Amino acid sequence: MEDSSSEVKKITGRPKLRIPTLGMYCPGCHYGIITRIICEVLEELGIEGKAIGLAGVGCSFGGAPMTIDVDWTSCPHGRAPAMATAIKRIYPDAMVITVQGDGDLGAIGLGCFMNALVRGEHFTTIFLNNAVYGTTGGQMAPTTLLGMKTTTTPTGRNVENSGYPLHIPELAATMKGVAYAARCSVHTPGNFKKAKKALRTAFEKQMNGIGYGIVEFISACPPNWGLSPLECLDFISDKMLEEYPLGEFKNVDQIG
Amino acid sequence: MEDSSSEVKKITGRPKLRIPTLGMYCPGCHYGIITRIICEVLEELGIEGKAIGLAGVGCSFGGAPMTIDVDWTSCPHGRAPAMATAIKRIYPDAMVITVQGDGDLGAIGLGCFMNALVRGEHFTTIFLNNAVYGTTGGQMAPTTLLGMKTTTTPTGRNVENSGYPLHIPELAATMKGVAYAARCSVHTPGNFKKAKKALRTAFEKQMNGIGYGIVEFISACPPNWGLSPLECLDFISDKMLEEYPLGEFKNVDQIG
Amino acid sequence: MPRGKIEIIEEFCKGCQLCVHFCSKECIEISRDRFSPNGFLLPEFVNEEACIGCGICGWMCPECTIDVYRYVED
Amino acid sequence: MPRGKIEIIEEFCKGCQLCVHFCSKECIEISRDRFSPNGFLLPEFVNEEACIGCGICGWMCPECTIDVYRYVED
Amino acid sequence: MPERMLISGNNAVARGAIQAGCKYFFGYPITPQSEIPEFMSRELPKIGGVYVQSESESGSIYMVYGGGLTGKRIMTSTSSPGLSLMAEGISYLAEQEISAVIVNVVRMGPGIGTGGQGGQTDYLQVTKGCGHGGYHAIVLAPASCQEIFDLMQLSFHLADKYRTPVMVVTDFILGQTEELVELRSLDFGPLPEKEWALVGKDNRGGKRVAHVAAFFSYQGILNYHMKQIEKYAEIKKNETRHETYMTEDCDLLIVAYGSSARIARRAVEMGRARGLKLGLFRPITLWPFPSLAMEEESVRAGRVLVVEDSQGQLVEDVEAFTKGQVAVHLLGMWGRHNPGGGGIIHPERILQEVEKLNGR
Amino acid sequence: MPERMLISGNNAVARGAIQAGCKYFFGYPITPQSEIPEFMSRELPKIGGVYVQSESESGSIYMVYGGGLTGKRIMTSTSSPGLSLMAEGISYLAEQEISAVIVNVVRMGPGIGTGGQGGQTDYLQVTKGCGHGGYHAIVLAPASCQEIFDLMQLSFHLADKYRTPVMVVTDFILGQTEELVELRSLDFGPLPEKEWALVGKDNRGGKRVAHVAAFFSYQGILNYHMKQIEKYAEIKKNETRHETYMTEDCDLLIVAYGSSARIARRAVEMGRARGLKLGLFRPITLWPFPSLAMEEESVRAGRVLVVEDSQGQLVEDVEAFTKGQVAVHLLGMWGRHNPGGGGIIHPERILQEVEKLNGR
Amino acid sequence: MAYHELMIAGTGGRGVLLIGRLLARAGMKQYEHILFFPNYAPAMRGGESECTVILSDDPISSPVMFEPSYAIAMTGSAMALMEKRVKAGGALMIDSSVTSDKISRDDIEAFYIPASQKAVEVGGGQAANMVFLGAYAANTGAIELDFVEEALDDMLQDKSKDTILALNKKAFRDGATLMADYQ
Amino acid sequence: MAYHELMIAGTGGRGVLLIGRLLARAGMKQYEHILFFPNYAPAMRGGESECTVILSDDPISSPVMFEPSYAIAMTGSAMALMEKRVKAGGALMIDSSVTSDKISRDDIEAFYIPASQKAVEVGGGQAANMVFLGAYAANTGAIELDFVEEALDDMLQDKSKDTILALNKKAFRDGATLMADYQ
Ligand SMILES: Cc1ncc(C[n+]2csc(CCOP(=O)(O)OP(=O)(O)O)c2C)c(N)n1
Ligand SMILES: Cc1ncc(C[n+]2csc(CCOP(=O)(O)OP(=O)(O)O)c2C)c(N)n1
Ligand code: SF4
Ligand code: SF4
Ligand code: SF4
Ligand code: SF4
Repeated sequence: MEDSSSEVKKITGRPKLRIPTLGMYCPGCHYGIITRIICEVLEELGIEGKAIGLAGVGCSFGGAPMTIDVDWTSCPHGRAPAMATAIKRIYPDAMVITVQGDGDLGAIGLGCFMNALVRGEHFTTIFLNNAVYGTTGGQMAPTTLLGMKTTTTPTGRNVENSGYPLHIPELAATMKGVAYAARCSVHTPGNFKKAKKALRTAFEKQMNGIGYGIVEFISACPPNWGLSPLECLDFISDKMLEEYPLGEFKNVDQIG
Repeated sequence: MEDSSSEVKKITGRPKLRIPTLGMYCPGCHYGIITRIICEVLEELGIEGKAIGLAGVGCSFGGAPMTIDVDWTSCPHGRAPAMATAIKRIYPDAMVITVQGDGDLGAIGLGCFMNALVRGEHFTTIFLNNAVYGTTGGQMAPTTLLGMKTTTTPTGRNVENSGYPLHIPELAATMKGVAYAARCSVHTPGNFKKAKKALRTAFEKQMNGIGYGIVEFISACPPNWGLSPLECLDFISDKMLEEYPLGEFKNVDQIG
Repeated sequence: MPRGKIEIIEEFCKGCQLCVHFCSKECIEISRDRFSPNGFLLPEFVNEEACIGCGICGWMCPECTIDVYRYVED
Repeated sequence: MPRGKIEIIEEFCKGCQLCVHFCSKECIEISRDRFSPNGFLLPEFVNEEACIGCGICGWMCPECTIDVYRYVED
Repeated sequence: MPERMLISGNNAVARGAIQAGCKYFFGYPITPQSEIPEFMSRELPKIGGVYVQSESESGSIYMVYGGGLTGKRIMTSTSSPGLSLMAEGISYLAEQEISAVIVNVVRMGPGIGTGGQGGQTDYLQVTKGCGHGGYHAIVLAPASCQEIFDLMQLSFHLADKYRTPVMVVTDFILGQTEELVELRSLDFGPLPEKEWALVGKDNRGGKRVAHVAAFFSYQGILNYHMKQIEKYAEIKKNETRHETYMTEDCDLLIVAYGSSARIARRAVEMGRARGLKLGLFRPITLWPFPSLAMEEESVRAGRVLVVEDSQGQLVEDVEAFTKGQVAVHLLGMWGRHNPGGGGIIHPERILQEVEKLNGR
Repeated sequence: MPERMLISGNNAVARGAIQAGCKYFFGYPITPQSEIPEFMSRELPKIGGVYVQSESESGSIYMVYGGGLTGKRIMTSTSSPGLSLMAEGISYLAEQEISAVIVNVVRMGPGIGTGGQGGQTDYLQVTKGCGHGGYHAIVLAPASCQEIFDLMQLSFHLADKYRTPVMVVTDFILGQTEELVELRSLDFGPLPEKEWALVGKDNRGGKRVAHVAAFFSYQGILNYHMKQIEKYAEIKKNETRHETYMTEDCDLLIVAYGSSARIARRAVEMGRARGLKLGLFRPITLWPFPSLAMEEESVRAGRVLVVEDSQGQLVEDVEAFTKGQVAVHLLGMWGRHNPGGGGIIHPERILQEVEKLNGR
Repeated sequence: MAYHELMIAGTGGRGVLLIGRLLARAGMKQYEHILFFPNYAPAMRGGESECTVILSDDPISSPVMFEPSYAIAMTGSAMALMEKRVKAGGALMIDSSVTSDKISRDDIEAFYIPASQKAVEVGGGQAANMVFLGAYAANTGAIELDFVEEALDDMLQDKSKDTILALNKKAFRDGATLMADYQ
Repeated sequence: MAYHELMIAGTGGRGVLLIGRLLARAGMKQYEHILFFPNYAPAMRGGESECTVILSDDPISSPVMFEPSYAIAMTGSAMALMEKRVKAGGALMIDSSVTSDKISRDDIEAFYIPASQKAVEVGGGQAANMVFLGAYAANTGAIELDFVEEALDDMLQDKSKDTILALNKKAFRDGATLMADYQ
């Protein structure tokens, strides 16, 4: 074995933009991995200095601003798109990025979100889909799988009471003002790489003034799924991806 | 000419459900014609006794309840779907009907509307698209045509500031919980007939417990379009129908 | 050719002239001097001979204020 | 075959074991008796020989608390 | 003798509502009240009721509005930011005279606040018009799990009796605290028929009802408001509630509601043990406020110490209602034990304040 | 000498804002204020500004929140039900100390209210916490088109000076009335830099700012509130404003704000002409309320008549602040001329009330 | 000191507010202080609508008044209403082409003007309001006719077609004439 | 009259609230009045978390107390905190497997229990809380061990697997033993 003095090259570690502090997420939460992706893509595109982040209410409310070293504000529950609208309209050159959970964007914020798309705003949304309300202790989200037990669907979500799981990027893709809409996951190294590429493309749509972009991240929530971090990985590949196919639903260089 | 004593048969007149009172709408407003359609279809299906109407904020806020002789409530701006949800959940046998304008449903109420669709509620929506905010004096609505001048788009609506016109039934058709979605108009006798049929079908989806139905009515707003009632008819056929094609976008006997 | 007639309940009329427009037989005209209490010029059934009682003016009247009759052939 | 090594900054570790799971060379194991200040069992880099410095454990660590190095062949 | 159960205040809210015959719940998760919708989602389906998870608190309140129009007993629960989102809806409920119960498990505000911490920062909002138009809602402020269970039953009765929204206000401490509760059923007497309920013409002999704003005629507005003014006078006359503890001979009257009243009561006990002449006045209805009773007790005691876990909101009313006749002191949120796991005003701290006032 | 123009109160709101350098407006139509967004949609693009028609008033307030974070001068306007929808947002603005101006052209409430009619029914809401958490916003109540134009300029200054939301409250009458306004530009002195503004790290030498709730640490909450309490004290000390008219020798003090104060002023004129010793006290800031000045004037006059076009909201504060030292009478909305085209309290009606009080 | 107050009442859509606003604009050329207050009906279109115009050389304190000294009633219901409110010694102007009723008070002057009829003759039923304004100006001398026409140009020029403008002016002038030979 | 008060402090996710709730449930079998108050940290997971349990035969007025007579600190930071608050003459129990610090006060008793370590031995790092509860019960006699196990059955039976249940009971008993031979 070579003595440790021999020369080494750093392959990876904490990204420059990842503030060295204990993350606010639970053990095994994928939000931490997504945080890394955001940091790396911002660095690679060299846009961290123009970035203004808006965190919705959810685990990323404090989680994102406290760990990613760019300008941030947290937002009232579901309202990040309205706040982003104003900021982008006032500073068209800024890179305006919202980070929202599936309850934040898909339930209370669905109207705010859809109206931003109707107006054809030009910011980028990172949509975190963990199929539950994490922060508040695992209640049903619009993205909860049919049959999935949560604290407000004790016998599992059913269509009669709660309808069907909500597919956000597919919905966004139907709106004329949207330039990019994709879904990805970070539950394997391969998907990690694809996710980075997707986010990069979404950011580029904004940088190049083409239009709105959204990337959904399928994300594990161990405590509220009642699974260990490792069991969560299987739940994602077996259950989540069945309901939520990965891929690009829209990718245009000219909206309309 | 025969003397008036000779026998006559009544072809049409004020529908039974049309309360004999001065309508609250402006001269030439199509809401009056749509009111007739609602009355006639309710009568023909014999469901007026089970009908509970909810009028959104807009010209139909008082207009519908004051002229159609069934149970009614008016609703806060954009919130009819939430109120209808509760009523239908509590009285599954009632015929629950919301009447909403394009600002009411398409702007302030878009989230409330979309969430009702996500939950897969079982009521019926009559969506009035006159491309403006009528009651408040002709401001831009999400449905305003590109280039159309309104009191808040003095130089005409443009994509940069206000995005693209919103197509509600097309949007609704993408949601799994929706059984019926169509667009019609009443600017000619022929379309009047088709509109009746569409509304009838939508009501039947609710009667037969199949699911949610929505019918959009293209409607003239003479004072806010700055056109005479007759000029409005041409505006509809020349401009409105170009952006808003008529027809059924979804018609299923089983949701999912 | 069926024959018909109409009755306009004037108190509810708003003078929008849709009835005039949609009557293919030109049976209805707007008066030059008769006003509703709100100051709208009133439509008048001026051409009974031509009326076929098709009902269209009735359906298209936003105020539902036209009764349409057809004479029963005997 | 490249060779590598990792360093785990323990104060930020939450013991989720993702690094253990994703290391295809089984270089990382969870300790039976070493706890983080918050009471999580700590992962340990137990198999340096096998490490190829692929970087995967580093990427997949939610806390970004693993530094991965590769030895420069000379 | 009814069963005694160890349940939290949030649990008591839900059980009290069901005890009162409420079978329809519309709500949205928010700390520290999520146990209420969670309980309802489990229990209501079992009794043929309906739990709908709204998309937001505004969704909740408009569902409550629609539900209330059916004439059934319905409710929602939320916490501070959620209550703000209900402001317009509550104003509509008041305007349309809809019977409904709204529970606010207060969290420290403003803004995002902190779900995981005590705080009584919504006094102004719940009593003075969180919504527009200057309406009033009855506001009940229980101080124990048992009282929560009992007042939930009362709240539905009052909502029906006066056709008004009723708010029940607790907080993090009361919502999370678990105590033994006697699951007793309370009867408050008969109520008027709801012939105004939307049930479809067929169920009303062909006669329809239409709930449209009274406001299309100018006269309508005035009639409406005159009626409300009378109604509010009625409520003040009949429903004002409060509780006193050891006030007979006290020379310092502590005024507090909800969890602070519980803590103050302990301070009174500890103080009395040390020979301090302390008494407690606890408003149970925050609106209508027991102003006359409080004025009396205050004047008798000669000195008042308001204890509230906020910046000083209740104290404004106490000053207004005591009309400058007595010195009114305040121990506000700065009395919290900080830093650390607390953020709570402890009984010991209240006694310190008393000693200070006593100049020791 | 600046130009004199015949403009409505709503128009004066918009022109005053632009005069103050506001280039960003986020709003939603609602009677009786739609002339404001309409004007902004015409004028702002001409000066390189931005008009965004939000999807709703909640949309507006969160856009204002985002806009405020950029450090620019931004505003929205609405009417009562719309203000209710802003409740949560305003609470966040206060928590995060965002400078913003919110105009409420009050319509008769509660519920849907009536856009096409006068009314001052939002006093409680605007002064006591339409949102949760017990924050305060500065509330200005102009009474003429000129004063609207001037106070709009002041409102932006105060918003920046204290990092707080400021509300300007008018109503149907003031919003629709057209008067000759001198388009003068007011200077209120220098203001602190906004180094907290979100502009991206590059524009701040690589140092970032992050606006996250202060509330993750318990200590944070207390520090936050202590700072607010100080700030509020500052504002009370510096910014309390009122106006008196003929109070020196009056034996009946009329207290009224906004349009009612205009009407009451006419009543004072007419009354004085008849030899009645009437005076007028007009609060210009509703929060902070000029309580001491009002107490003084009231005690001097000996009798108070509150005139407000509502169920009686301002009167509660007048009673509280006069501490039972003088008789406080109220002419509320029942003083409106009804039925008919009116729904307005006319000067003649106020005089009737005065005569009644004088026992004639 | 010159002072005129006028209240105009009718239904929405008939141009009640337009002539009020017009008179106020014209007044700027002749008076130190102007007040225009439009008081229109709730949400509903075609509802009652009224406005107040005050032209004065002294400051104007109240925007509203209970008893105007002069009123124009463009509909039957407005007439009934205004008859109750006009100050004793004041005047009320009525559209005799929409109502045949007469007022019963004898302590105020009444002018029955066939405004709508005249407007139709001029070629636009909607110009009845201008006929009234012309009649009012002629009757009270409160405002120079030319000032009104200039104000009309300022207000409508870029908004509406010249024909409309001309039509309105004609209706205005004819109104003045109607009043001139009124008995 | 029998009276016991206990404050348990640690970080979220370690089962601080669970044992508090468990003790309260068990207490029902032995006391007239029970109060359990969980005071957990804001939004953020893994934040500070503490709870109070009062077992008493008299009514309990306040749900909160500043100075508990007995406290359990499951983390290092919790120990620092609780050392400040425990009543003089009271006791503080500490997890010696997560911190090697010792308290400096000498007017309270301190018990250093290797709870986490023991839990791992038993087979579940998460059962450290049960070890503490066992130790507390053994040390104070505030509650019958059997009552706790019965309460545990009631609470977890249908929720979790028997193995988990058994593991928790073992941790609980071992905690009691740990205390027994504590010196
Ligand atoms: C107006 C309002 N309602 C409710 C809440 C409580 N709340 C905080 S986070 C949250 C849900 C977050 O779920 P999601 O968006 O899925 O994000 P996650 O926590 O799963 O990351 C809720 C309902 C709030 N803070 N504000
Ligand atoms: C919360 C709220 N915001 C705004 C309004 C004012 N308002 C009344 S109707 C209306 C728009 C109605 O437009 P639309 O829905 O298109 O119906 P229309 O009037 O065209 O029939 C608005 C904004 C209101 N009543 N409530
Ligand atoms: S609750 Fe779920 S989403 Fe939130 S931090 Fe924990 S694991 Fe992540
Ligand atoms: S404003 Fe438009 S929509 Fe409203 S009644 Fe008039 S014509 Fe109809
Ligand atoms: S269509 Fe009806 S309202 Fe219109 S003019 Fe004819 S009768 Fe009158
Ligand atoms: S992945 Fe990171 S946090 Fe998880 S155990 Fe490994 S080092 Fe610790």
